[in-house]
Amino acid sequence: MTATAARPSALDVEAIRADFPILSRTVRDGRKLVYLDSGATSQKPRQVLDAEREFYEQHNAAVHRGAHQLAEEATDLYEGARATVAAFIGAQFDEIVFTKNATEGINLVAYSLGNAATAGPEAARFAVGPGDEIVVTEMEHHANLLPWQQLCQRTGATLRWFGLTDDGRLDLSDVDSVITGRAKVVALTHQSNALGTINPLEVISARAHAVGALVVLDACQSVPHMPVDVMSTGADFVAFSGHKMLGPTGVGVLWGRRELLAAMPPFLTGGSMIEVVRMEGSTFAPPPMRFEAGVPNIAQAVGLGAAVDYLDAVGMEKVHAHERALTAYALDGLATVDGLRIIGPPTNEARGGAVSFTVDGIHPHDVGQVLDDLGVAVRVGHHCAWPVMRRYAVPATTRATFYLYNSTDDIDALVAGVEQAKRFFS
Amino acid sequence: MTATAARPSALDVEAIRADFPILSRTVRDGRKLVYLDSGATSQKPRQVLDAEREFYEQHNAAVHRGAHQLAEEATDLYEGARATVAAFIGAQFDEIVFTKNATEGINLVAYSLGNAATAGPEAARFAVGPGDEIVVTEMEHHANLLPWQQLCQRTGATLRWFGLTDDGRLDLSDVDSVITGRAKVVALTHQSNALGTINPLEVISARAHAVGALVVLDACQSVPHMPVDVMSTGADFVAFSGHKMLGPTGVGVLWGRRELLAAMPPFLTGGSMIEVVRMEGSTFAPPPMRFEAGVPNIAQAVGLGAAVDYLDAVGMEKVHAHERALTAYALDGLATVDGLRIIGPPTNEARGGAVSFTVDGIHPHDVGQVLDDLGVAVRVGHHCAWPVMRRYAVPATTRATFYLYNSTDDIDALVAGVEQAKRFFS
Amino acid sequence: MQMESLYQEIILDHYKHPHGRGLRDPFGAEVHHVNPTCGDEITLRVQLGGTDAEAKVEDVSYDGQGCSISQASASVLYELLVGKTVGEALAVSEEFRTLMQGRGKVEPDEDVLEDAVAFAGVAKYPARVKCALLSWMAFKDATAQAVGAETGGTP
Amino acid sequence: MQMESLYQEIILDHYKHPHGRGLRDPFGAEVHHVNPTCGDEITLRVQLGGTDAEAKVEDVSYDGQGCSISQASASVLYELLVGKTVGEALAVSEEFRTLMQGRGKVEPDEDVLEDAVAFAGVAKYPARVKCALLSWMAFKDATAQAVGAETGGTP
Ligand SMILES: Cc1ncc(COP(=O)(O)O)c(C=O)c1O
Ligand SMILES: Cc1ncc(COP(=O)(O)O)c(C=O)c1O
Repeated sequence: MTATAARPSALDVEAIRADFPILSRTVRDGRKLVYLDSGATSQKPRQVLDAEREFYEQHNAAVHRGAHQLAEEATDLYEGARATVAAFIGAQFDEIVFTKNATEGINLVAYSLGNAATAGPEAARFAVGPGDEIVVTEMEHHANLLPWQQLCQRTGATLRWFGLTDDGRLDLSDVDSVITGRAKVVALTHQSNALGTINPLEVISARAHAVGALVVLDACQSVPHMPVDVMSTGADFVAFSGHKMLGPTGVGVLWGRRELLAAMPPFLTGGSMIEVVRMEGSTFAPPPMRFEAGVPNIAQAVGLGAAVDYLDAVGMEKVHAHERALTAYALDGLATVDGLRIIGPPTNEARGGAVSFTVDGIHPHDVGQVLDDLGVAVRVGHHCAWPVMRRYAVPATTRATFYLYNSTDDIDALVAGVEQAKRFFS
Repeated sequence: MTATAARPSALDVEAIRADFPILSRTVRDGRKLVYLDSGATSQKPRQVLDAEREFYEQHNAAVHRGAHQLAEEATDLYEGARATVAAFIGAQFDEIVFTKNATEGINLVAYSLGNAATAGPEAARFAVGPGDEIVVTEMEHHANLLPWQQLCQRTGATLRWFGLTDDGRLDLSDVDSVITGRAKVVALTHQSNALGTINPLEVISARAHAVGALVVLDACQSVPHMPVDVMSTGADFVAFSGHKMLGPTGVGVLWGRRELLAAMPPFLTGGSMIEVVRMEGSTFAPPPMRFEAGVPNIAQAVGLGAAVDYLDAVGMEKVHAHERALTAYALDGLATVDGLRIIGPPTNEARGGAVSFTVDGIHPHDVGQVLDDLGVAVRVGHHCAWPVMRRYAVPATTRATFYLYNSTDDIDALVAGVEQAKRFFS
Repeated sequence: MQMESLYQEIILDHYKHPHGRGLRDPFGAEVHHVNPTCGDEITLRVQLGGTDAEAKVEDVSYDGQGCSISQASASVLYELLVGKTVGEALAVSEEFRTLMQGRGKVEPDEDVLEDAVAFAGVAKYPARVKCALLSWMAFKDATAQAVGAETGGTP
Repeated sequence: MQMESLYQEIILDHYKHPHGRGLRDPFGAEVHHVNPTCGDEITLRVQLGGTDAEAKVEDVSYDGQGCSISQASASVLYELLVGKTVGEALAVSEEFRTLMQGRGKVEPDEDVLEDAVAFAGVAKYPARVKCALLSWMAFKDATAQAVGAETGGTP
């Protein structure tokens, strides 16, 4: 471990940590909390909690509906959050759909395509049926796998996928035979939550677009951790969750290219997404409203806007650099542990701060338990990416994930904890 | 207005109001806020905001996933909220599905039925197709109309509906010919958000069950305002929203009979709702998990639990009595205004606290604007029940809705405001 | 009352005594627009004297239901645009749209907007901006259709 | 460390030296159970000496992957239940389930549970309760199937 690794970046981690109330609590027998589970969900700074609370205490009303002052203010705050999120990822305002989480965003696309077959001539180009193919990868989170399995089941389309190499990368040796002319959708993750791998998007989206397929990007683990400009990802749709990027639970984002959203049939239907409603049939509002049925997660969107402001103020470049340094430090540290195997790219090349590993002779659950006892919160299990576990012939892994509030001390605690688990179970 | 009407109930409205920070703010030119738009969304007491904040500051983690202490605590709080909600409506713990709002809950049922055709033999009994009928009413909120219109469009089933009488009731003169042996679903509202009507559920659910149809109840305007025991509604599914019952935005509830939920195919798919996942296909967890894909709206569910605790402490019987008294007082007060027409039941019989009206010669938008200027927040428009407006040949209505924090003073302000609008536009 | 900044005398006048109301023949295009939040509707017809920007707006006729703002706005539109060239009329429409969406921060140009400056106060009430714009959006749409239809019809 | 209340010496012993592990013939029923949160799996077989409550549990054999808690729990199950009658075995299972789901507030009955009392500490770790119960649920399921299969097979 070099001196630069020990001071990984220009981020003032102490100052940042002071914004996160939960980081000063203790767990178990009065242990300091070492939170290395941000890949599952991030902690929230005071600024986000304050924004939500202020919304409720001063401006709470149903948006888009009332003519009274509170409704105006609530609408402004909600739509303001949309503008904030749009700017953050280089999108247009009306290309941002608020969902409840990334899972809903991906399901939205899958169901909208599924609905296209019966939604009239304008939607026909989106229809999916027998003979069509949907392409995913073996490293997808269940959220970007099951909606496509289900779409295939409903429509008779066929699911195909990219396999993985031994060092945790997509096997791109034969892109053209996986993405064929029958592909309608190519859905993949930007960064694997289980392996840490960052995928090369250009080669895949180039091929996808060449055959006329839509590209759906799961950005759950990229947008929170690095600057992402949706227009340069080559994707047609990008989904991510607010709770993984300092925002509240209960809010996610789906970005879609304007001309696609404008032509796609709705998914959830109900209030606020309509143009004209008659008992005999209804027409729908333009996006983004078309895809936001019912009273939305207003306070949560406002909270997410505050989270984006927080990340913007810190600077996504800096967040990314900090995490890269932490990841390098962690890979180095874990390499010193005998019998520890990294599941995923072993080097810091094209990889983010999700480090999965196994320890010879100790089940990940037991490793996690010892770590928990020491105050170190990691995740154990299949990380909602069960096919990855099968691919690497492990029942599960222990996974540490990093964020802007983590320091090298946290990683030292992790490495020491793994050593302790080894002693305990030896 | 009688003396009893002026002191409508045993509720200590002043003490209750003190729990709602927003009620002490002013609007426009320093006017006291008179909030009569709880039918759109309710305000939130400090207790709910505190519960959410405490969750984030002390226990925030992804539920059902981690082996660390925060994850345990978060899971306990989330599942505790489920138990609280279940007890509140007389349901079993595992019959409660958290959704993002009531709209999602109703869409869940509609999509799950739509998926049944391709979901294997166990689900076949739920399948909907050509020749089948879905029955709704002409007073449904768009949230309980469009999902069924769309299900019909996707599957070839036929939509039928109960019409309305001139005084705002369901026309039940010919129940058996509306709900025929072809009916698969009967979806209706417990209380109309546009008319205030409380529907007689027994006659409809008896007929529905006699022909083997499922009953879906939209309880958005009943569960927040009166004691509701789901088992005695005769419904098979009941949906409502947290934000209308003192809870946060971004959370709703779908209750379903256990044996139905257990046999129905999933709707949203992704993490946490699975049993086994393989690239080739997946199996699903039992309910309620089967219907909660992805990281859920954890803090919002916890907040809703706190809202239920708040309502329980006040007592739903008392809340209901208070609102009935306010409604009587409002109907009396509005009757004194010349040219004012109530849209909906004119008496306080089988009706809740949503009072819609028009004023001769003044568009509802203009009535609402004058009221807003006086600090009185009401809703104007079609209230997401456009067919109701057509039925009564009005472009829109002005609607006042009441909750436990409203007093007769608020209604006096409403009546005075309507008089002022008349003067202004005369 | 702040409300007087919204309900200017001119607006109330136009509301109570609308100009040009009622559907008339002949017309080059007819459109039907709806405000989905409140259910307000307008049917609007335009009759142009040709198909280029120099063509005259010969008539705008309309009917529908709506609040004072949307009704008055249609009446002012009729007064302002009939007799102008298509190019001028669309320029005025654009100016009006900018004013309405300016959240009260755009200075209205009285030379261009004439009576329509009375709507400046509406811009501060976001929920009402759509009311004010309903007829103007319908006009823009109808004009595009009328120009398109006549151009398309030319052999 | 609080953890020692979880990882009792007995548990670690059973984990390192599992009893009865490996799938054996003959068997009346075989089941496969999975813990969906962590992917742990068990295949478990039972061989009964008859179909009523008085019948003996002649063998329980199992294989699978899992953490120390789930592995040790299967081993203890083997020790405890083989040789008991079906009725007794199910009663012990029920007692164990009650202990596990008691959140650390149920006093274990050492006479009934013997070595399985060592799992009392697991009840305080909700995420691990499923690990401890995996083999017991599989046993209950397999036994029901074995009884059902044999009963169904009787003419
Ligand atoms: C009767 C009724 N049904 C359904 C809804 C939809 O609720 P939500 O928008 O919270 O999904 C509402 C409220 O908007 C309602 O009043
Ligand atoms: C890569 C990836 N995709 C999708 C998801 C699903 O996100 P959510 O559960 O917030 O919908 C997650 C996180 O759980 C993830 O890490």
